Amino acid sequence: MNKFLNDPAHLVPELLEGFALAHAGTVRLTGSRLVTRARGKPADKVALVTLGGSGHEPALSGYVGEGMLDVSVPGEIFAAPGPPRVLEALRLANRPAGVLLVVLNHEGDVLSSNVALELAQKEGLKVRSVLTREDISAGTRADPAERRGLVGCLLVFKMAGAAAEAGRSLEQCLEVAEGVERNMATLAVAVSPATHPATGQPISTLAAGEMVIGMGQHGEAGGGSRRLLSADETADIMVEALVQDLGLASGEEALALVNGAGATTLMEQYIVLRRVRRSLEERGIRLARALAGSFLTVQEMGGFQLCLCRMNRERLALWDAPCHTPALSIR
Amino acid sequence: MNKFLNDPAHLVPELLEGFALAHAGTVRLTGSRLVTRARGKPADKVALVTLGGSGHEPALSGYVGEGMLDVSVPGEIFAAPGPPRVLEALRLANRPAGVLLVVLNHEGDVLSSNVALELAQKEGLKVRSVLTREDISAGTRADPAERRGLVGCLLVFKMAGAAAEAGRSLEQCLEVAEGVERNMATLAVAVSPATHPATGQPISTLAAGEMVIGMGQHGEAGGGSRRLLSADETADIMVEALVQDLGLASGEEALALVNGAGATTLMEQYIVLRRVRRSLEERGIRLARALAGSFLTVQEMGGFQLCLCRMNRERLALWDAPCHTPALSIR
Amino acid sequence: MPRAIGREDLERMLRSAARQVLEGRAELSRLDSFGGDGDHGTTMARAMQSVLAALDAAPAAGVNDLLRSAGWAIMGCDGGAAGPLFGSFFLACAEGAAGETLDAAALARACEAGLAGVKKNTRARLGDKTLLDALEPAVSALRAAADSGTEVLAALERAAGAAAEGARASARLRARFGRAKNLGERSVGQPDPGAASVALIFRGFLLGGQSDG
Amino acid sequence: MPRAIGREDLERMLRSAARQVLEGRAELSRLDSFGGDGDHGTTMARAMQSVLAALDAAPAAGVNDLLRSAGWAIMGCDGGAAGPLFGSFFLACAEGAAGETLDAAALARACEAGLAGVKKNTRARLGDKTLLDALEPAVSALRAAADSGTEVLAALERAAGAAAEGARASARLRARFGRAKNLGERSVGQPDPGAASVALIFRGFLLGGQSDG
Ligand SMILES: Nc1ncnc2c1ncn2[C@@H]1O[C@H](COP(=O)(O)OP(=O)(O)O)[C@@H](O)[C@H]1O
Ligand SMILES: Nc1ncnc2c1ncn2[C@@H]1O[C@H](COP(=O)(O)OP(=O)(O)O)[C@@H](O)[C@H]1O
Ligand SMILES: [Mg+2]
Ligand SMILES: [Mg+2]
Ligand SMILES: [Mg+2]
Ligand SMILES: [Mg+2]
Repeated sequence: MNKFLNDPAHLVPELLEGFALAHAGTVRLTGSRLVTRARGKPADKVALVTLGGSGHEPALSGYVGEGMLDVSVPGEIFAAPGPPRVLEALRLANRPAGVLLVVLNHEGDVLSSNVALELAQKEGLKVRSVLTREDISAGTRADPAERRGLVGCLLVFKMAGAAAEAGRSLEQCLEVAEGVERNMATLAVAVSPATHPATGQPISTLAAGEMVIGMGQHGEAGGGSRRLLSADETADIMVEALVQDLGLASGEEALALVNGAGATTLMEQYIVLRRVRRSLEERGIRLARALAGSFLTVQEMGGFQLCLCRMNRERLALWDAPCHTPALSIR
Repeated sequence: MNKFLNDPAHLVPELLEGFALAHAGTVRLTGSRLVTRARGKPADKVALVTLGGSGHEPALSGYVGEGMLDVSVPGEIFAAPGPPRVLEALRLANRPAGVLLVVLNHEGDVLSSNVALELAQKEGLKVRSVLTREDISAGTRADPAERRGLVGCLLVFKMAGAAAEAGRSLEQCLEVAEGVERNMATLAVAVSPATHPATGQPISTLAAGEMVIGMGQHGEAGGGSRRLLSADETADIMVEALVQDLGLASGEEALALVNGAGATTLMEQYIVLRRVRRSLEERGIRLARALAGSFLTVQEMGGFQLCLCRMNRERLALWDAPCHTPALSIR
Repeated sequence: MPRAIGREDLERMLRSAARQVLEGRAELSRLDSFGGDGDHGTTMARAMQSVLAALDAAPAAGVNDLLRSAGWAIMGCDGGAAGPLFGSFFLACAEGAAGETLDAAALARACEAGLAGVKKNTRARLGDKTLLDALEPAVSALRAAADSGTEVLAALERAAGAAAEGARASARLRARFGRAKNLGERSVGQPDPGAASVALIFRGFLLGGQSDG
Repeated sequence: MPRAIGREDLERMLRSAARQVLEGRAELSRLDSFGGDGDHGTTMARAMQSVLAALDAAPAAGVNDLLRSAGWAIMGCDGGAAGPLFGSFFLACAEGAAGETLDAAALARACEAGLAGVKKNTRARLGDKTLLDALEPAVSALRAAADSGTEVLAALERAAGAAAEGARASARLRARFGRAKNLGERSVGQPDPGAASVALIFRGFLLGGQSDG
């Protein structure tokens, strides 16, 4: 394993220490390794909380800050935090305006959240939650239970975060979050494996010159390993699948987010994004907003996720509202 | 090669098209593939220009925007742009307040800049230039000709950019730039090779479990390939060499920048940064500002650069001034 | 050991279960590497170390206190999917454990409550190749033994046997929950790691119960 | 070909030099892969394609126009270190090329100016394992031939021979400029790619000069 690490048992506290250092003006650590804003938000505004395994930096704690999250609960490497720390985060965020918990659809996160939410309700905390499950490779819209939450969560953080910042009520923020969730879809492609930083073992295997669309999931939307295609061919296939899933029609407009998995360069992400626009335009869909970057990684995995979100006037305004977090700044 | 590419001959125009899309509010393309700000800066303020090969995204064009650069001239993959395009950029930026050209010490960049500067002078453009050469592995402070320009250029962009934004004169901006240049030092370490995106060939070779401090340069500051050390051991060695080179003494304060080369995760960068602070503090040096991220990459190379800069009150204020560019936002 | 499990007995049983899991951690991770992400041993080891630390830190007042403290320790270990499932088993056991000691019937009642607690947290059912495929047979065996008047240690022995057999048999199943579900048919052939953990835990209970402290 | 090089002759020579480099591009990249970044062939091919495009686009008025347009084409190709060096050679040649045609003496004068133009842009000197190790011998041979009254084509032949020999001999040198300098002693053994390009260019000049259009 060609990684700069110390004792694998201390990975998470060590990385959080550096994270807090690098973004001292924006975030701070508190309690049992919770990440919060350096400057809190008034209690008459809804707070946003999320949780998730570590090893995906800058996600998820990189989105704590003005205009997005209030608290994140980082778990162990690739393992959700347990219910007690999630409950601690909900208590920390609790306020008259209420708390919106954003949960990505992965077994551990869902289990922990459910237990924590039940306890929070018993304590009388004002909490609602939204589940993101926009991975089109792992289930249909009609039967979404198996659809995982991928990089789309960041659109929910951004737009629900802007609604919260604008002083909207908990129900309204939830409505925005659910609206984003319903109108987004993500597909992932992998070309080279990641190494588990604690065990040093590869997480998956991929031969040189091969790629997997749907990233090893059921394969409904592409199927198994196949010969590596060009950037344009790959983008075209992914756009087609996402447009189908979303039912995006000519005349509509969309936001596109290209998310590098780790080792896939920003250079490649830009090349892909360029084709995504063309591919959308060929279908009469306007690319209203575009993003490229390594926002939610899987260590040094090669590949990317493409997320499309149907935009309307309200969502555009929420997207354009300013935010300032370690991993995303809009102004 | 596990990369998403199309015809290698079109790499640079394709990546720039996507880059401009992803950062439409901040930058735009103009002339013969020059990157400029979407919203220009008043002509009574000094303009900053830089140049450099492509394939290092987000560098260098990622630092065009408010508070940093005005124009960047992206070259071919790993190859400096030719003098005509550099001259075109100087003409574009030219203004009563003058233009500061920041050049990284690499053969091609220096050759192109020298020719372009000579022509610019003949045309009567008001241009000054600064050469960054802070790689301590390739020469001593007394004989800096061979010291390459590494990620430290970004500190020059930031602080001279802030001086320009504040309305300081060309001479004053040059003085800031030279002050930063003199007070910074960088060392690089590599653990896994990059692939040249046009040829598909590895750029260097590195066995698993090996690392090279000084990244294959002469080796003055570490020498050849050696067994991979832990994050803490590596950070300690690098801090020691940089502190020596800079002559940083107890009681002084420094900015530390950890720059991922490509495949080295943000997780690792944070872990290293954490140790850098401890290592500096053991020497009585305060870590005044800290940064981690993949700011100047070499494709999917594994490794990182550590850059230290001696800070004083003026440089701290210039560092803290707001900036908003595709790859760095401070506010 | 008496005909009913007391506070001391239960603590010995929990420590023994932890030891079994810690010894089996490499094998558990190996099983998880077929369809999952290869960390089940690491996770369960972290969970069991949390249990041992909790036992060391605060002497529990009674059997349900002990179970509750073990449950919270597991819940709090950031254990991905396994943490909340095993944690809710022990927490729900605690709710179901009435009285100062547990005879076979009381133990069966507690474990039934534990099983119900797990089922509240997952849509997985028997045959879906999860920890339920060892846990449910173990609890059923306990209930049957208790109903036929079997002594608590003998009842535990049947439960441990049923858990081991359930874990072994899970190899033939097709995963429908947890990360391994993504493998589909290819998940057939290896036992489920979570079920293997259940077997180790019940084996630990038995060994801890049999030893005399 | 006459005893002096005219506009048409020079254009043929430039096109022939481009052809030589384009044919040799793989070998040039191979040579650059030892100590450099393996792109010298790609870069020189881009440079020469720019020259051909410039020749196609605008008919040059005279020999110095032709040289200037070739120089600017190379300058403009984003050619890393090699671009400005080869570009400044041709640009400075243009400055030094007086008159409508070039006899041996005029050609030597132009090339001397070109060499001086390159040297203005680099601190590298003879023996540092750069393109100078082929260029300087070629220009010296041209000067010697011109001084001894040799005819222009024969003078070019000596220059091409000296360039080839210089490139070959550069294998024995230790790189002190360009990326290969980082190799230190390990750079000994392979010819310098830039010197190899110079040899191909002079060989192209000769072949282009010998052919009758
Ligand atoms: N939804 C679920 N329902 C029941 N059991 C589950 C579920 N998800 C996972 N498991 C159990 O957890 C085990 C995997 O645990 P572990 O590897 O620690 O978690 P993770 O999948 O988060 O890495 C599986 O073998 C299975 O027994
Ligand atoms: N400073 C220099 N002075 C003289 N020649 C140089 C210098 N730097 C590079 N060269 C020449 O350029 C050649 C390498 O060209 P090329 O590979 O195209 O450039 P790069 O090094 O930018 O990739 C070397 O073989 C050498 O002949
Ligand atoms: Mg896991
Ligand atoms: Mg090059
Ligand atoms: Mg697992
Ligand atoms: Mg080269």
